[in-house]
Amino acid sequence: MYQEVILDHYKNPHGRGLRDGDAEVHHVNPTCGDEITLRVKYDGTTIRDVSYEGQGCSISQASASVLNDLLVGKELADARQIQETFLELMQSKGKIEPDDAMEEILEDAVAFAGVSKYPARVKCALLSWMAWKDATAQALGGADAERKTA
Amino acid sequence: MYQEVILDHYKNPHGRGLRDGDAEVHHVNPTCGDEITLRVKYDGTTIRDVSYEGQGCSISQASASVLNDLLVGKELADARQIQETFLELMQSKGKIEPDDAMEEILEDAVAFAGVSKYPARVKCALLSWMAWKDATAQALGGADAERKTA
Amino acid sequence: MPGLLDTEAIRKDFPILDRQVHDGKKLVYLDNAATSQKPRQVLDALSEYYERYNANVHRGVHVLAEEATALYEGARDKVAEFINAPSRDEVIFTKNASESLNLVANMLGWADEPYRVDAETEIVITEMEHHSNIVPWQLLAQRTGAKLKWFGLTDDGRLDLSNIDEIITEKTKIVSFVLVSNILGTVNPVETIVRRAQEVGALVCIDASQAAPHMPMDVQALQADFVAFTGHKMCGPTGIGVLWGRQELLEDLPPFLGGGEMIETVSMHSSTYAPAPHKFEAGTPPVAQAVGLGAAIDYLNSIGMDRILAHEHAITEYAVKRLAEVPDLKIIGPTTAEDRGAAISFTLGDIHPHDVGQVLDEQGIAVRVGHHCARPVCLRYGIPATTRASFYLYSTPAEIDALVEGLEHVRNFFG
Amino acid sequence: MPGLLDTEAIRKDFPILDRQVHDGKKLVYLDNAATSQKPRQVLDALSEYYERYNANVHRGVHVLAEEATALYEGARDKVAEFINAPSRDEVIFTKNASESLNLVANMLGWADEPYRVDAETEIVITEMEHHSNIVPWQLLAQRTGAKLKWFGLTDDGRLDLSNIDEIITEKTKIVSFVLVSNILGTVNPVETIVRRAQEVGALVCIDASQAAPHMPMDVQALQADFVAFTGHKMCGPTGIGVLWGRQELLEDLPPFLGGGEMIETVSMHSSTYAPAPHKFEAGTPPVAQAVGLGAAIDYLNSIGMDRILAHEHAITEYAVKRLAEVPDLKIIGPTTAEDRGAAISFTLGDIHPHDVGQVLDEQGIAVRVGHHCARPVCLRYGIPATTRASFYLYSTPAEIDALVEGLEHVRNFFG
Ligand SMILES: Cc1ncc(COP(=O)(O)O)c(C=O)c1O
Ligand SMILES: Cc1ncc(COP(=O)(O)O)c(C=O)c1O
Repeated sequence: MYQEVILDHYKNPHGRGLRDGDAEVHHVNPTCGDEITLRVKYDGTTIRDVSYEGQGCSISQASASVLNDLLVGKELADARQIQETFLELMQSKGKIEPDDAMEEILEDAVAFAGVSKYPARVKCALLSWMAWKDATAQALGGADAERKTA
Repeated sequence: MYQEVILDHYKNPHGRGLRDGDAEVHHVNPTCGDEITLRVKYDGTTIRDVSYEGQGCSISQASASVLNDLLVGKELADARQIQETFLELMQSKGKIEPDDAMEEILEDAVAFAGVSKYPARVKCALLSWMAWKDATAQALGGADAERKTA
Repeated sequence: MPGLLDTEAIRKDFPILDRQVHDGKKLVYLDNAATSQKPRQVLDALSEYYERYNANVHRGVHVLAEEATALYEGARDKVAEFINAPSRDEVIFTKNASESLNLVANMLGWADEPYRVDAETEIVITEMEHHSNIVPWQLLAQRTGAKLKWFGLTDDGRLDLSNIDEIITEKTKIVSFVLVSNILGTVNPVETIVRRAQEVGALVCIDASQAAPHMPMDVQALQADFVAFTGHKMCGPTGIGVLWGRQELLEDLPPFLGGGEMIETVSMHSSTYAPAPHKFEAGTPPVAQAVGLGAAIDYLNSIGMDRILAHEHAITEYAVKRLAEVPDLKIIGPTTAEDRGAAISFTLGDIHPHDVGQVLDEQGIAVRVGHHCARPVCLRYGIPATTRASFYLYSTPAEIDALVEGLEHVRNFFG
Repeated sequence: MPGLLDTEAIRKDFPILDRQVHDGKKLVYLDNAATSQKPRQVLDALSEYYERYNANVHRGVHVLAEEATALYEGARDKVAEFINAPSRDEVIFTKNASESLNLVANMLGWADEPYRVDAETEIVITEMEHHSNIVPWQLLAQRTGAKLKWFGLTDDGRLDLSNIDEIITEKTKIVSFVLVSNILGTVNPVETIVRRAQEVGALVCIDASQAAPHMPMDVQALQADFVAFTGHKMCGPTGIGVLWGRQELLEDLPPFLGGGEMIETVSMHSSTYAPAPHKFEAGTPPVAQAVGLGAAIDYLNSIGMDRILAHEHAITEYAVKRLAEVPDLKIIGPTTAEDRGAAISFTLGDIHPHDVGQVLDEQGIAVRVGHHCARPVCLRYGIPATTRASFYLYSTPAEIDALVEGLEHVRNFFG
């Protein structure tokens, strides 16, 4: 499960650190103590920045780094598609073998495919993505944003 | 376990029916609903009568009949010895093979030796004996009689 | 006899049914309402679990822990499907049906409105409940001041629902009743009771301990709020029970036992709880037993619950007919096979059930005698106890014949 | 290494220890504080029970019921002897240690004076308790208004008893603490705490879940009022726990769960309860699991608890020494083998325990990572989680070596 890509992101996280944002959330995985504080900055519906600070295992840390890579600069609708695709992959219990289409969407994040076989670790991989979704809902007006995602 | 003697006592109980007494007790075995009402009549320390009425299984009914046979007319001290010997036999889990000395004391009651192998039935066999002990304690002054038995 | 299963094949799966007792007497096991026997498939699942996968479940990252967790949670999936639960998260593993019923009673005692049982409210049960569906409610009533009410019984062993509107009222918070009586065999009219309970907004808890082993179960069709049953009566191991509850209720109701597994986060000052079902599963769960119950469900499904029901119905019909031939035998409970399960209680003249049971036992026939943990039923019918023969998927007409012959012997013996 | 058992012979009794994981890696099972593996003798006892004797216990008059009851009650005798209980009637079978602890908490909440826990009184625990000895008391405090107090920890992982007279006071009704910590490995000074509790007339409950499997137990020497432990950690099956309690207390205290088996007589209006231990065992008990626990006790006795203790002490001493050689490794808890059990928690530099555990697992080494159901300890030491290696009678020095090598690999991997 520890793909080279994951280890690289873990050792050299991209975009780490808290910067200016429209909303901030703090998410915790109580079973292992993984924590993340995450801020989003929007420019209309364009994601200007996702900044974060956290502690946790390599999977949760690398996943936040990959998220930053993937989402910054994207339109909200595209970001949503990426988030949903990643969620689908992580919930696949190892049964999805990412194809070219998925790789196109997820880029480095396909390296997490192996993690989906480990139920105890799936939550780690999803921590920052759930935080991002939550922060986005706050930044753009909760209920409304939520409804579109559902 | 159903010795001929037991069946005989069950079919033709000795001394059944309630007669005049110094004390009356009512004992119940809640697990199977066996019940007995028992009265004792003393003449000093001589047992003049043990009368009873009850419902229950053959073992509890036959045991009351045997008790009546064995105890009526006895001195209290002798009756106590009989009661204790019977108790010992019933608690032996089938491990005591009654010898001549025991047979001398227990007479027909040795037929219950086989019952001691059946934990669920031991209580049935003891029901009337416990009732007698209790009634005696009441008739002759509780605490005092109790202490001597202990 | 139409509807019978291939018991010759089925009995090969149950090692204990080959046993001989009392120096060579073939065992005739007619005590299935007390507990069922276990097929080899279940014993193999237990052994395999311990020999290959045993680990504590949840939160482990090593192979055994992942595998044990998958097996344990897989058993939950099997139970959910078996009872047609809308969600697997509605299936709580307990140690037996008694714990399941106590869990419901305690949750309601500690609940907030609108579920809270207190001195202003009423609890409804019936006179044919197993002690495990009486005592928890008596305790709850004592502890909260709530009033305990119950449905009485008709002379032919059915619920007397003639006064249903007086028994179940606006004050009623919970109605808890047995689907199939373990002593009378009666199958109760769920719909009538549920409809009235819903009218007044009361919750409904169904004790399905004698139903789940014997007939297809559909908790959605029952329209109950809680359904309890127990593993050991349905070919599963001892030490495992189930409580199914509606999701919103499980979300809203407070936990019962506290400890490992049921928490979300703990500090010395306060704790928060995991979502259901884990909220109600404190401590290391009966992991192997859940796996065994899963294997039992697979086994029952492989035969088919419909076919098991049909088999038992045929056997019960035959038993009712044959028992009617025994002089002085009186069935306590419905005297036909209509709306009745495969447990038949009876008295035999004046012969005490203990004696009936013991003499049957000497012939290798295992029945249960006593009040069957339903003493109010004995009180109702003015009897100290009954003898009960109860059947399962491996019971045969020949075993009924053996019972009837055995009873003749009992009569001669004490005649 | 002196004191070691003949692990080569012992390991042959445990089928799972032969297992290979991750394509041919030998399993190195170092997660014994979570659950132990089971010897063949226990699995055979389970199978034999189900294949020959299975029946519901108590009150049956047929052979199987008598035999099953004798086996179940025989297991109680074995447990009583194992812990040197003055009477077998003081041994209550539960589903796990968590239920045992909840049972005590609930009895005290419903008790009359002098035992009653209410808003005027205090409950004392410690900061190193397992969640199963925290949450039941938090719930009791919430439900009764009692105040919950606790002993803190010293930097080296021991109880800070410096303020014992302020913590345990005249208001204290119950002091509940762990004999051996499952996360720190600390063995606690029972005598000091019991003496103070007795001074103020408080009851003492000891969580012996991590002690009973590993050392001779003597409840009389402990002078506690209640002792709880769990079967699956001591070579027994899942689904069975024990609560030992002093006889007078068990007589005086009210029941907890209601149902079959725990009653003396039931009517719709009221019920009376059986004497202990049955008063506290509602419903069909975990019969097979008790029999399995009895077989586990026979197995442990055949080796000798003294010798198991010596073996684990030697292994722990070796482990502490070898782990000290791993750079950046920090033991959380006592750093020597003095007054400590065979569970060692540690952190490894900045590498998250989840990563440590996962990479060890890839080498076949099973350890546990997380807060080990003792989150307050992690909070106390300011760490999110630990990696824990824990040993048992079949653990070998070679397995410690494998762990140390595995940790080197982890460091290189994330280095
Ligand atoms: C110290 C301690 N107490 C209590 C428990 C709870 O035991 P169980 O999960 O079997 O209820 C455990 C084990 O998990 C433990 O280590
Ligand atoms: C109708 C009914 N309810 C509840 C129970 C209790 O089940 P358990 O003893 O497994 O808790 C039983 C069985 O004994 C039963 O027959």
